[in-house]
Amino acid sequence: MSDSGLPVAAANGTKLSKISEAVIRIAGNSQDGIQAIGGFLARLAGRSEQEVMTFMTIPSTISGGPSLFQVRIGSGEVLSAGDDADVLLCFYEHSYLANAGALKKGGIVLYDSDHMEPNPEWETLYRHIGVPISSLTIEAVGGTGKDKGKNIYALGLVAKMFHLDVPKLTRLIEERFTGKDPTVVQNALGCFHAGYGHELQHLFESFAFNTVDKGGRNQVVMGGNEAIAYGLLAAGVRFGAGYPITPWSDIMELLRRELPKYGGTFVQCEDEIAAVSMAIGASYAGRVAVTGSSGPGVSLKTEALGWASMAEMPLVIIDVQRGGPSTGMPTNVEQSDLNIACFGGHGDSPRVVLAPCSVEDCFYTAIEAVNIARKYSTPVILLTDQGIATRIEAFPAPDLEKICQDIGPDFTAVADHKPYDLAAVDGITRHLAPGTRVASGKYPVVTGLEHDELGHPSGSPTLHMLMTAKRRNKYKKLASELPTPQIYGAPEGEILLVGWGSVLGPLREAVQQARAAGEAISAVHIRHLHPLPNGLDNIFAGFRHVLVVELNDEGFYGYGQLAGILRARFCDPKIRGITKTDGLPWKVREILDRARATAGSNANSTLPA
Amino acid sequence: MSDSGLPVAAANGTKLSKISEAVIRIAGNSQDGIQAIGGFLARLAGRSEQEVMTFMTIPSTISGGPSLFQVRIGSGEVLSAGDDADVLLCFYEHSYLANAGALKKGGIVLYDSDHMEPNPEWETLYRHIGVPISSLTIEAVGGTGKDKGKNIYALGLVAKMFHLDVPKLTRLIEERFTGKDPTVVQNALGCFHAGYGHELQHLFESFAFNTVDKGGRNQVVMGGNEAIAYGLLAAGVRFGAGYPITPWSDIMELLRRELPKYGGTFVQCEDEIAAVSMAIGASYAGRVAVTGSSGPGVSLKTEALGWASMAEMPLVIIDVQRGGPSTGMPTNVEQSDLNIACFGGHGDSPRVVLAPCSVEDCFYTAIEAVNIARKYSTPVILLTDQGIATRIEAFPAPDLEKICQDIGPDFTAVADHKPYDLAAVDGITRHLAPGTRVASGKYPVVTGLEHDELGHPSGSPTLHMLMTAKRRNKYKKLASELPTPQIYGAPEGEILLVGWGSVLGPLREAVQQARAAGEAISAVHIRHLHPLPNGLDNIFAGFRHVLVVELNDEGFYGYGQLAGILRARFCDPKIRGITKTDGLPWKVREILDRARATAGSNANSTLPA
Amino acid sequence: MSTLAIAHEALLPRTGLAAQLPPPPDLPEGDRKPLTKKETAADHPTWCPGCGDFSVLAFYYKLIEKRKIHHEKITTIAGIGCSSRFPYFVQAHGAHYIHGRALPFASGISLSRPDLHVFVFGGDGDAFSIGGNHFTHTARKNIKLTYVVMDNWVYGLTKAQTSPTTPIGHKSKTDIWGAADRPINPMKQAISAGATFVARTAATNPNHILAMMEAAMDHDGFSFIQCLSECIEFFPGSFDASIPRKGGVFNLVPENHDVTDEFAAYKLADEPFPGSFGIFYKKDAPTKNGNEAKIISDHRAKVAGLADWQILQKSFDRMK
Amino acid sequence: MSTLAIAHEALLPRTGLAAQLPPPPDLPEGDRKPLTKKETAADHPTWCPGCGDFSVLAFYYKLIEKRKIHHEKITTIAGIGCSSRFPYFVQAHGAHYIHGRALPFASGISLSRPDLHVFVFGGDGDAFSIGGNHFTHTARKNIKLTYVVMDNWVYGLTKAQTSPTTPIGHKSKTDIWGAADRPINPMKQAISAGATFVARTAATNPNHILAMMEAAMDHDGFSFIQCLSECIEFFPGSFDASIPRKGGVFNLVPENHDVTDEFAAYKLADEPFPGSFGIFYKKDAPTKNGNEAKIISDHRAKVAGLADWQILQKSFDRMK
Ligand SMILES: Cc1ncc(C[n+]2csc(CCOP(=O)(O)OP(=O)(O)O)c2C)c(N)n1
Ligand SMILES: Cc1ncc(C[n+]2csc(CCOP(=O)(O)OP(=O)(O)O)c2C)c(N)n1
Ligand code: SF4
Ligand code: SF4
Ligand SMILES: [Mg+2]
Ligand SMILES: [Mg+2]
Repeated sequence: MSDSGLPVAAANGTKLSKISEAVIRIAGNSQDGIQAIGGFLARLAGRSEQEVMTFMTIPSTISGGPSLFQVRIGSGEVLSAGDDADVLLCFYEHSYLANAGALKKGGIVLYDSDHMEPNPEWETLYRHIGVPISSLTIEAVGGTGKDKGKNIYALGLVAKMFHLDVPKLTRLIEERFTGKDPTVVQNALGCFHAGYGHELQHLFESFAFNTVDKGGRNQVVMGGNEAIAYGLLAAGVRFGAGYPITPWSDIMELLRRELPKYGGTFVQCEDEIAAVSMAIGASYAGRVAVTGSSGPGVSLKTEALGWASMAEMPLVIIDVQRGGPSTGMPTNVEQSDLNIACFGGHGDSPRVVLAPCSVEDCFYTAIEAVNIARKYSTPVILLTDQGIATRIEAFPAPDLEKICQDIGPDFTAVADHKPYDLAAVDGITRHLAPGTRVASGKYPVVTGLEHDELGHPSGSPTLHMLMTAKRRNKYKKLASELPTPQIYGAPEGEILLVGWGSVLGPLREAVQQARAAGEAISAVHIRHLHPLPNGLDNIFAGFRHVLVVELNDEGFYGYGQLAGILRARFCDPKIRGITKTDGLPWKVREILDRARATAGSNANSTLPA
Repeated sequence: MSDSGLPVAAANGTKLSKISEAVIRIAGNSQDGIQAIGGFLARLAGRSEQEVMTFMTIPSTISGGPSLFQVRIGSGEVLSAGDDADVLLCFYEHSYLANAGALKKGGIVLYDSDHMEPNPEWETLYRHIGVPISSLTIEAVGGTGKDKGKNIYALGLVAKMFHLDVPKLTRLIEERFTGKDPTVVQNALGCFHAGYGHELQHLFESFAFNTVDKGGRNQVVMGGNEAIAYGLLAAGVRFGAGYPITPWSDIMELLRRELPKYGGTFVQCEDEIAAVSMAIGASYAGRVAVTGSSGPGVSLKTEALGWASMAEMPLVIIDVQRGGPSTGMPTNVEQSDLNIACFGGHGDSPRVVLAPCSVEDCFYTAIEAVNIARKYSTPVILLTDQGIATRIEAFPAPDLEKICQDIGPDFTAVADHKPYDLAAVDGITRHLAPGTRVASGKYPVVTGLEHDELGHPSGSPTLHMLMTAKRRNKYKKLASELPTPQIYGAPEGEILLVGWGSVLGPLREAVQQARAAGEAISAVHIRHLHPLPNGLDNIFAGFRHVLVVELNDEGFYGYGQLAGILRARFCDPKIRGITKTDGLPWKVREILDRARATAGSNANSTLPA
Repeated sequence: MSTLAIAHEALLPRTGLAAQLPPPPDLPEGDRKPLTKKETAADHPTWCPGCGDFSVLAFYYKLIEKRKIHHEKITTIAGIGCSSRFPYFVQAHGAHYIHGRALPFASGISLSRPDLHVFVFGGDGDAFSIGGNHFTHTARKNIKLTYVVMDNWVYGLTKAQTSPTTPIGHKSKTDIWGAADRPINPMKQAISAGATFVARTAATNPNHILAMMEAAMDHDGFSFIQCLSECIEFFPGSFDASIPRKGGVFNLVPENHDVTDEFAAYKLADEPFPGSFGIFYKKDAPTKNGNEAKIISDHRAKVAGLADWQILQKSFDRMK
Repeated sequence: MSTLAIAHEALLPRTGLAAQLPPPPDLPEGDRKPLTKKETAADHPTWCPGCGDFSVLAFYYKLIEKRKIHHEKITTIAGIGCSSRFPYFVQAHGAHYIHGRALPFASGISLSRPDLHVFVFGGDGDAFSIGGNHFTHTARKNIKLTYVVMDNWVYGLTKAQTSPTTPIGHKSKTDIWGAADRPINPMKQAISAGATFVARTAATNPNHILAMMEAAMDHDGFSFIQCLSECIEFFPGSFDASIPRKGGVFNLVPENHDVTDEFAAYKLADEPFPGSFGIFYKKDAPTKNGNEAKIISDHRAKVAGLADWQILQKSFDRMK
């Protein structure tokens, strides 16, 4: 909680501190509606021109278990969900024990005194505020004996503690339950007001966010999976096919629900192979289609992906990465699919790989993926991860009228057509959608066999060489058109941190913290992973250490997957890896500690004999 | 044809030259039994203590088409099938036109004058000898009007030209047709003797191989796919499962046929996923099993492979590489599956990759693969290629009594067992075969979820880190036990050629030629590709250029797949790639030309901006 | 976190790509004539002389001619196998996909392009071994397309391995002592999976092939034809018992057979070889295409009059 | 080309690894007692309270006890899904494999280890969606193992998507307006694919489950049990019509039903829900296990008395 002003006396006499941000961690069981509390806080931030970022864990078994939701709200920029919490709201003993460690020294434990007592040893470490949340909730809703609604009651407590905007919050509660039985809204509001009205014992301090005025910034609040799905809709995608798997399923469920409004269809297939094949078929039929999966499902799609690479068929494949290998850690974050994304499948089968860095970026990257697929006639893999997928952020509402595009096929008849024209001026293959008439009467075939310019099979050694080069060179053209990534911090210094995907926020926060402490640390974040944009070598040249921060394993030789790609390309031993595989997002502190340690160690120490 | 003595007068008055080796190229259609001629010549070489290497092409459509078979026989070491032929035996005009270019200047064209006439412009370039092979064959077999047997007739002609050992050849012919209708043998022998007896017009020169005495070296002659299959049998593999695909099918067909003799089974499954799963199930049941495929089928196996990596289940997966991507060039050679072999599948799923370098090595590498799989509880990918698969070589017969091993499971009851024991002294997971009694009553589960030491699921971040490290570190142990590859040529010099798989022979021949010409070129060949053996950096240190010669594409950044791995590991820009994708094996000349050109160019030229 | 600095805007070539296509040529419109074999034939087939597949191809040309289908409205899709080389031999939009997955690929076309005829050709391995599950699910979902399986009881392209329809006892490269596994019954598979048009024909009976293809094409839903097509190279004589000129019998489905009776169809499917030829089962049932069209029209009604971006705007407004 | 310089010999740890195993402990032999639930139960099931799967597990324990199966002789195999968590809850050798592929994995065990009982458990998605083709081929090959599909008409583990058995109209996360695709009929699928033991039971009828599991286990070949098992979380009430205490009917297969009559079985499979419970089809037919054993014994007879290396030597001698 960054204080940003002098304490002011609050109405009830306790100290009122103005703050610029706060990290609130909510811990309970998966049935407790913990995510709803976090959701309301995030939405409220969105409506208050604040920034917000959340982090949650999901129990991996269906019968539930301990669950937590952390939300960080800030008047300024919010780059991560926060290393440590200012406030821990906990419902049970186990929630308290497991999460107190994540609380700042002097932080506040707001607990349900019906279910737990503070640990006496921790009384000096944290400020404890007990409220019999369960029983007061039961009382508030009229004594049905059920504590359903205790999350909303707790939200009231939090609202009071942080002087949150009550009219906005009640609006949010009302909106959330519209369409349901009116008693539901009533009960919810009842719980909220009861919580808000509760006199917090020991509340020696309360907080109020600095007011923000971003000129009436109009924000939307959503999670990464939603942002991808809506980005695809904005991009004009009207067909998708998939098979359920966590955490990809959200995207397919949303598309399945929304596409019909746009005249589109999403098909749940019998398996991932059918799904990617159906999407490719639909792409061939004229309009870029989408498929996606996580973990095991991605492996299953590689054969078909190779066909799309060979036949040069546009396609968007979403990979919401989770902990691997195999079934692995389905509800944890990991970035260990970069290799399969770039190189998965037999043979040399080039494709594009993009990784969004934030929820907002999920929206725009989905559009970019569609457009690259179209422009370069190629499969594009959008590599997101469980961290972004389940993270909520607020971002400026896009200008949809300007952004939404129509990518329907053009059926204008042509005189003649060779999809795999070796002499194509831009070197790029173009397909005709079936339905298009060819005056010459010579129709193309799309194929996974090596082929001539019309798509007919050929065993000619020369043709295989020429076509392999054709398939590869278009990506060089793409690379030359990509922007060089921006540098966070100075363009020269001691350590350059390199990251991709969900690592961006913590990476930037690490740079801010380090630079504030006088350390010459900068960062660069790569969104276009395959092909890489040009200009990275110039950036790397400005630093003594280039440390690639990834959520994957260090492998046989001591570096992660992106580090391997960068080392191979630039052959610079100062490029080294910082990796971890605990299934959790990077903390800012972890990044800095590891970076300092690695830079301090012999620059060649990861090179084995 | 390396002459190795002075011309001697032959019996019939023509010049007789003693030779140390010869390259004979046979061209016709796929129905002509061309491979049989080559096969007899190879077998004869095997029985004559000679070395031999063959090269063949296969039409990619079933209805056949032009086909060629090249055989190089030598009294000394034979490292490749030969860049150019000494003799071209051709049956048709198209065979002649397509293959004359592969003949040395002054080489001999032995042709079927029933079907073609020499090109007058080439009369000065090559020595032409026409024989009405088809009609003389029909005559020889008694005028049935069919020219079946003309290959054997032609073999007779070749036998005469090279003063081959007639008794040995007739024995081979007899052996080949035993079990068939006796008239078959009679006809074959009739054709052979007719050919042998034919007075070769213009036969101004005939040849005889220098005699070899390798102390009665006992050789076997076979192709690479056979050698792998027999290696697996020798290693004790008794269960396999697969699905047909070219060129892998040979291996499964041989195992299917042979395994029952050893009490084993090979199952043809409904697809590659079922095949790898069944093999894994059988491995789990106690004895390392095998599966395999080529191209598309390998992509399909990656999900299950990831399970084997996670569950740490021993398994041997054969990948007979062919031209990719997708269906690609099914009957051509390529080495473009190295990336999928090392990194295929989602998540960090470590495994071992081995690539044999010769037919003989196929036999031994298959055994090594089984033993590594057992010792390290890991999937092992044996990465061979279409070049080795369809190549025939002679090699010293192995001492089977010594080599054959029994790898049946040990069912001795144990007190207690934790397969994923984090404290295992050697750090390696060990499974109990089902059927083994555990006195504690606590039985293990094998699983693809992240797990505790007994194999039960766990979402613990620490455990995921520890288990990931456990899964990875055993390969470091393996790496430390691998021999450092030997250097061909001097340990220091200008250029070090690096190769893998079927490239070894041409690479060594290139070194021999270059060194004979005074160039400081050496070579190293890597059989253990993942993990790499230690010590390569020391070898590389001795050279100004390290050029990795591979049959795959140069990719976005200008180097092949092994080059990428080596560059990533050693971060040395002098490691560069020499690649090609024409679907044909390397010629010695190509390697040297490309190596000189690459070394001559700016050492950093492949590094993009 | 603000990520707008990433300049997404610059990355969007929002104008579309249509402008890059060549200008529409001057084509004669109006009455277009039926396509002749010359116009529909493309590459010369690479099949072995005598292969049954030739006849299937010939009658596909015939169908196109007879039914006056235009070049550009035909999509010929296949997996991998000898039979699956089909698309190269037809002068029309076509795709040669991967082994066993032609049906989902074709379904992607069918479900997004109601204006096209979607024909899928393949072999018994492609259809019932690696592709078996797609067969079941395409059938149960009743996706509108025609699937002709050229069943030759063997793997042709990979040279003589046992296929899922190889009869017990037949010697193949993977069962040199004779196949032992019970083969699949493709007709039973189709019927039990819920296929709504199930027919059986043979490459040796051209008129019958044509009749079956026509009926299949006219069926609104998934139509499946098992077409016996001899592999002269690796299983010669396989279907002699069904060829009258070789002493066999080509029995038509009995006239009194009720094609809407699933059990009667299942019984027909149980007959020993050579069995009956014709339509075993045919039923009108909702198609996936129709179901999805209905879902779409229900949803479109709710957003009538709105541009796509306005529909999306409504969703975004709910996320404020 | 000589490649012996590569020193293969050095790379072969030919002694085997048995020596590295711990020494055999002192175990009491002789009469082993039936295993109690306490001895067969492992991890506490992670299923939702009220999930139908608990009852299937309980009667698997019972089966093990009743039939006196020893710990080490049981292999419990599963794919992925709620139901597929089964192996963790059983104190015996077990494997939790990948989604949809439990059958081929289990077949690998069955075909190489005739001494083991191979039980496979899974859900409707695992069995009939992604795993549908393996189901067909394991059935037609008649591989000896018992497969219990805990059909809950929904995807449980991934939280409420449509499954291949979801009835039309049911609202799921992927069909919020109600499922439209016709579901698969698992019984018809099994029968038409050639399964030799096909039975139907329900988690709500414990004695019946046990009876079916016993009969399945005793069947020499592929035995399949469809077991209705309610997903209390995502499809509560799905099977009420089959539960007498909820006003439903649990009809047993009619006494006069001939279990060897494929058509009668197919007709039973066609009954509307809740249909009948019991054994629909059961037939003695050659198993893949038996066929392969025969092939092996034929071949072994030809090499009788030879050590493995001598058999191999004969092959090598032919390649000289
Ligand atoms: C994934 C994959 N596995 C295997 C193959 C090899 N393959 C090509 S065609 C074929 C089977 C051909 O049999 P069928 O489908 O009956 O067609 P036919 O050649 O008999 O017409 C196989 C196994 C492949 N191309 N891809
Ligand atoms: C290849 C792959 N695709 C998808 C998944 C995700 N997944 C896990 S279980 C499951 C389906 C579960 O349904 P069912 O088999 O009916 O079992 P239930 O949970 O209902 O018992 C899916 C789709 C996966 N693990 N692997
Ligand atoms: S191999 Fe058989 S199926 Fe293939 S083309 Fe030849 S005859 Fe036809
Ligand atoms: S989600 Fe359904 S199937 Fe899964 S454990 Fe809960 S009740 Fe059982
Ligand atoms: Mg076939
Ligand atoms: Mg289910």
